[in-house]
Amino acid sequence: ASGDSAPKATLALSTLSNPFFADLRDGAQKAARTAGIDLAVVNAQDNPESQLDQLRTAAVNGSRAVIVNPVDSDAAKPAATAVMDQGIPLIAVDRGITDRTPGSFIASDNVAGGRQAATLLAGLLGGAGRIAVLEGQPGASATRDRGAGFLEELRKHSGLQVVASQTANFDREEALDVMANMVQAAPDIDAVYAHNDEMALGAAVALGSRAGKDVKIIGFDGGGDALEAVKAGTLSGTIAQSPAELGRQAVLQALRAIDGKPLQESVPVAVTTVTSKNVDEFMNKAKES
Amino acid sequence: MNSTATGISRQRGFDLKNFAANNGALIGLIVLAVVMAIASPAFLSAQNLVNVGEQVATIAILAFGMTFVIVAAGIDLSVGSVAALSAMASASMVAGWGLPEVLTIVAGLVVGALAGAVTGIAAAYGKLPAFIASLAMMSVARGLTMVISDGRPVEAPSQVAALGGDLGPIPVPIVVLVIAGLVAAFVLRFTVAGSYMYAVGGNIEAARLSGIPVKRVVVLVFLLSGVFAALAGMVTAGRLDSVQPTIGTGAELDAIAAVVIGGASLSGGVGRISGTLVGALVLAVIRNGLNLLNVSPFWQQVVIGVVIALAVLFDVIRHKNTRL
Amino acid sequence: MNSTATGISRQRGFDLKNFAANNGALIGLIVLAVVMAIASPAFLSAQNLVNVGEQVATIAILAFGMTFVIVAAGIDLSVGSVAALSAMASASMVAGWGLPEVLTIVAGLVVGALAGAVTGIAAAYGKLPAFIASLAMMSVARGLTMVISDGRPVEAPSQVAALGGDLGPIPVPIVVLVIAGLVAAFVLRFTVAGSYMYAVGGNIEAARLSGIPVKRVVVLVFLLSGVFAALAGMVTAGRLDSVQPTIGTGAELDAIAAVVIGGASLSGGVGRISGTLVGALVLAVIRNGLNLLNVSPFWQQVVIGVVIALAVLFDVIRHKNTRL
Amino acid sequence: MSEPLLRLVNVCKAFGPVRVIEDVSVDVHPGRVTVLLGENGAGKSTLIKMMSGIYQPDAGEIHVAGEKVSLPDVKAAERLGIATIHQELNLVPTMSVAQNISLGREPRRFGVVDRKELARTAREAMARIGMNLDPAANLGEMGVARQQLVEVAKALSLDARILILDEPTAALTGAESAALFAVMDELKARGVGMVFISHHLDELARVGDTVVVLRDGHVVTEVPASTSEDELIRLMVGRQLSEQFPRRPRRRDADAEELLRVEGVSTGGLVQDASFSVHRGEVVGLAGLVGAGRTELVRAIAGAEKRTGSVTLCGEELSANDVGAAVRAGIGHVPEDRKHQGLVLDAPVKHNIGYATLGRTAKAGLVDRAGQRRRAQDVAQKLRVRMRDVDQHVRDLSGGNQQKVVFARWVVAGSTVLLLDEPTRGVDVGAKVEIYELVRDVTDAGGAVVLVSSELPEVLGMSDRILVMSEGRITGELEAQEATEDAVMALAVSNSHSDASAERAIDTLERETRERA
Ligand SMILES: Nc1ncnc2c1ncn2[C@@H]1O[C@H](COP(=O)(O)OP(=O)(O)OP(=O)(O)O)[C@@H](O)[C@H]1O
Ligand SMILES: Nc1ncnc2c1ncn2[C@@H]1O[C@H](COP(=O)(O)OP(=O)(O)OP(=O)(O)O)[C@@H](O)[C@H]1O
Ligand SMILES: [Mg+2]
Ligand SMILES: [Mg+2]
Repeated sequence: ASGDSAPKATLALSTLSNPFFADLRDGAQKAARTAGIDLAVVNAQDNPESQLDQLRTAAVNGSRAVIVNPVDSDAAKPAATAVMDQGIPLIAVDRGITDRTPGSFIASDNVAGGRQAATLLAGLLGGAGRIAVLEGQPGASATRDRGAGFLEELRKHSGLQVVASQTANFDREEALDVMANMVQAAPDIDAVYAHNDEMALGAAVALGSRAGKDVKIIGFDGGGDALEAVKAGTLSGTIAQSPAELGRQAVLQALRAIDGKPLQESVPVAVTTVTSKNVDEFMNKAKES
Repeated sequence: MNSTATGISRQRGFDLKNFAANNGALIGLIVLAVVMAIASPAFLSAQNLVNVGEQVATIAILAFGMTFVIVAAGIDLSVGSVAALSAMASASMVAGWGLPEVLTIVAGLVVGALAGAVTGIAAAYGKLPAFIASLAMMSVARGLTMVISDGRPVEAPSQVAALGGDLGPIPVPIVVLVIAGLVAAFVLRFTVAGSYMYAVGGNIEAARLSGIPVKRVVVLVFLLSGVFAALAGMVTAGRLDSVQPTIGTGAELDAIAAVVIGGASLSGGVGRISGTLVGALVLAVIRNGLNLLNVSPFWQQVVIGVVIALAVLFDVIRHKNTRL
Repeated sequence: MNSTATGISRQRGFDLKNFAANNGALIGLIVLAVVMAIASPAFLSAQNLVNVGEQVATIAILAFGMTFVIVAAGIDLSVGSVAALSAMASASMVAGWGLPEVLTIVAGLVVGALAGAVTGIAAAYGKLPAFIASLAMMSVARGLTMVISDGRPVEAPSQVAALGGDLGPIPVPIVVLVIAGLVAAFVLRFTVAGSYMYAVGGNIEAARLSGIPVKRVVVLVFLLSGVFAALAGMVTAGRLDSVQPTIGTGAELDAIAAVVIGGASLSGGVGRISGTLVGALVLAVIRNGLNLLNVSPFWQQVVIGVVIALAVLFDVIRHKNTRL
Repeated sequence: MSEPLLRLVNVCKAFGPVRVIEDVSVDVHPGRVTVLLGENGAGKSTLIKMMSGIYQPDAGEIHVAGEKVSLPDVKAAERLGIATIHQELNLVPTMSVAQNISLGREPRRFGVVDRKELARTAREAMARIGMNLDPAANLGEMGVARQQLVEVAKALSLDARILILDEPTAALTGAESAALFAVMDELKARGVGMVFISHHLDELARVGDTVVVLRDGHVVTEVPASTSEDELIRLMVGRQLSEQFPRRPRRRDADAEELLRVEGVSTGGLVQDASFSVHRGEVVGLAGLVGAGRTELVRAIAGAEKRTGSVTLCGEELSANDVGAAVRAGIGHVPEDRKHQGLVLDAPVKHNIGYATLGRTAKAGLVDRAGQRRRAQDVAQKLRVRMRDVDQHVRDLSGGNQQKVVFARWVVAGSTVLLLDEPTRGVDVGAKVEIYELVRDVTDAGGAVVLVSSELPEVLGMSDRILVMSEGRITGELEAQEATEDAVMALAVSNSHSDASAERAIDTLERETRERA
């Protein structure tokens, strides 16, 4: 299935059970269609070992460029090696690969995003307040980076205090229950920082009428539902990535690789702090791309 | 192999003393609740108790359906996926096909029943082990959910959203939980079909030679499990006001655990809805309490494991039976 | 209740015809492989076959350990978590306590054995159902892994990293897989302990009355399952060159599925390592093939479910037995 | 007399409030056989379970070779040289014959099973009772009788000083029993002490030396084994039994209506082209050697086994492989293996009795709980099922009482044609008569019965006609008047091309005849 037909590339995603990555895939597929590339999409369901297996497969199935969205930056090393050893150009998207330099790295910076979230909260709360954190899946790199950046920045604001921090595994349903429980123990929280939009939306349901008013909720990712919620005021903000743009840029790099052109080592895609002030503008821009 | 003495034999009327005597896990639950109440003043607040009730709803409803299957000596790994598929399919039918809103919930239940029936037919007529038939359905139903929704959440239809609302002071999920529990207990305890389930689970060969339609019973238990899963899926969607394609991921283990904590045996023939409810409450109370106590997420997992083991230990000590 | 005819009775020497006749799933696997080979020319390439071998390693090693447990009529849900705990603990001991590098793998296996033994003791002496004992361990071991690592991946110690390397042209995971399989088959087929496992699973009461130390057998099967899980965990860490705290999440269902696809019965007394290997290969080949064929990820889940059901159907048709 | 090998001294045992054994003393002497005799539920099995380390007495002492011992578990009893054949089979169906025979005592080298030795042990053990099954054959695929023989071989291979046999002959035909008795004679000569339980009174004088009669957990008396059967019955049940076979075989009424017609029935297994019919008021006996295919034929008729050919009941053809349809049409089937095919052991008596009538008596899909309980109580009383109440789990009933529960199911169902496969296996003489009376009631009411039994006297005493099977085929039909044991046996081996079993059967037949003379 290679040679005569359209040049083939593989997009290895960490998961598809999250709209963020569905958007990333859509951006990539749209760009691939435009460019005339046959883009295979595989889904590791957040299992780094599956991803390794999938990339090994991609290395032998005739792909001329491989785009990987690592499940975990550390665990992606051998997978990257497997692809690069076959002389196939590798493009990392959303998460980097520890100790390996792919041909191109396209990402928004999760640690920076965490810092931005803290800065946003500090502003919203006037520098003082009690914060609850909804953590992502324990052990996932997004959980670590978004948490680390946030706490790092938070140290600069002595008035801000994390009073509870619990995991809801990036899941909306779980966040609903966990948030409902947390507010029983800590009823007087002023804000919630969730490691992704799904959990932020679950927390908003749990907080009901308090959401966005006496409890500010900040999400992460900038997905469709979250932007609507920001517009409606139940979320106070989200650290928006542009997943479709990430996907598009990745395919553009893949195209360069297939055409034998040199790759851009690093393609930064901006992380935007979206609040009610700029949400319309952001949504319009997203629609265009 | 000895099995517990909590068969249907003792199920005559409701009798609190009898109930407690047959539900070792109930003692575990009470101990757990007392510990939580002492550790966290918020635990016994009215609002928190309502929360626990609401949080137990999904898992308990799934587990009620699972009880039929386990009583008949089967296992159903597909409940979480079927919950998602049913909620998603009904939402899509309303949005996409213009299905009348009133039929939303019925449509969801029908999808659940179909999925369950397919699993049951594969197990009964295809003679697949229940584990494999339901594992296959778990994968198929989740895949179909993703295909239908393209992996994105869908807005909950108004009927489904109503399942997440309140009825006066009481959240609708609790109302649904109670009704579902009563229906399930009624079926298991009073109907011929329920008696057949115990017989099939107790000794499938003896049941068959007595003229009991064993295959139809097997299809029925999976079908009912599918219906209850669909209900649980729609309750979850209602609570979130959004149909997530990931609804119920991993819920099968929780549901099975609730049934087993409640005193049922995976080798069949034993199990009761009241026990299952206790089992589901044990799980919900641990999680609620650990959140209240703000135990670090990592240690939470350790504690949850230990508490599950202890809760069942109460049951086992009472019965002194070995079951592997 | 009829039981399958694939007991150990027929296990005398190796005989390909006999092997095929007793492994309906093998036919399923062959059909699957032929279909894949026709559909994708890349499937039969040497490199891809090596890939499949490497990809099957983790799940097969877990499943070998699981086979002991299932033969003895138990179930072990903790294998994925124990894999992670063992790998993480050994890495931490090397890094933190300055354990000599040579002992890395031994330390990992010891941790796995301990975790397994605890589950086994809870099941045998605490009389917890195996489902509950291992579910509790699943939660505890995962929690401890997170606590030890603070949720962060740790660099793989050199000994562990070597498990992910190559031995000449052959990847080490394949070598480990083969050795683990031979050891497991030897234990199950030739040792007294192996016979005891079949006896306990086939009729626990008869085993007890024959003076077989039933409890010690139960502890042993879980201990062995823990050891094999630890090995699988370290192979995974070696392949990834990094010890992830999430290793093996959800792997328990895959491992059980491999054992059951391979012809074992969850009601115990039946099961073979060769069958388990076939079962694991069925799972690996489907996944590999669907990736090669570029089937959309959502539809992949649907296809995987259907293929698992079909693979087992081959086995069932051969045996005409009803097992639920 | 020599010092007893084993003594139970004033032992007592209660389960909860129920006192099952009270103040019982039993001696077992070397080279002698102590018989325990009593009705179903008298406490025989409970007593021997105390000898083999399964139960511990609540009071009293156990002495082995003059020393007081405690038997906390099976291994402890085994170490003292006590081997037991339990009433219920204790074998692993998924393992081979050889593995079962050496279970728990595998010949080993460095922890590895010595397979050659394993097979040799098995062959040797089987040879002692004149059996030659393939040691590698899967046990689960065999009928109850063969499994019972394996169980016997297993116990004999222990080389015990004390051998306890709890109803070893219940599932055996005369030929196999005779082989077993021959081995027991040998063991006696070697000084092994034995305890023997059987409900076949004719066997007692053959193997026993002394008979301990139990009633309701008490020792009534101890008498020599030569005591007459009538006297033993009187001691055991406390009254005289009217008649052993309360039904007179009769020549078929020429114009009696045909009730059941079996035509050209074959199964995937052994049974080939079986045809016969059964008329109203008739009892048709099915005789044959172990493994002749009687069970398979009966199961095929009941819809429990795949079949070709036709089965017609009252002119209606029954669909193959559909037990439910057969039950609805009026067939009742008592399977040969009560534990695996007849009962849900962990369900109460009332449910077990009611399984076949649940649907029929339901109102609007709801179980008629009160009615089911009442009907169960009535029939259990009629059959004298010894139990606490109908809520007791069947597992806790004695073996013979469990058998009655299976029978009771079809009495409640009011079946018109009963297919009885070894219906009196393990049932005491008194209760046997009650079951025979029920058979008579069925035929008197215009029903019919197909009776499979390995007890030839039972077949001869109850049947109007006897069909004899051999190797899966019906090889002959005898009217009650012309049927004798010899005539039946001749037909039973007629079709046998397989040498060993036929020769063995003829051998034992000849030996039995000689002994009787
Ligand atoms: N585990 C138990 N729990 C409660 N009751 C029991 C238990 N085992 C036996 N019994 C009761 O003890 C009595 C004696 O039973 P046992 O099995 O010793 O009788 P048996 O003389 O061997 O009868 P059979 O001839 O039918 O085998 C019975 O009434 C039975 O119901
Ligand atoms: N030579 C044999 N070896 C192993 N199994 C046999 C053999 N002959 C018959 N069988 C099995 O025994 C069964 C046929 O015997 P069946 O149980 O119907 O006989 P039966 O006349 O009822 O004798 P019984 O019940 O006393 O053993 C079949 O299921 C068959 O598989
Ligand atoms: Mg007895
Ligand atoms: Mg028979």
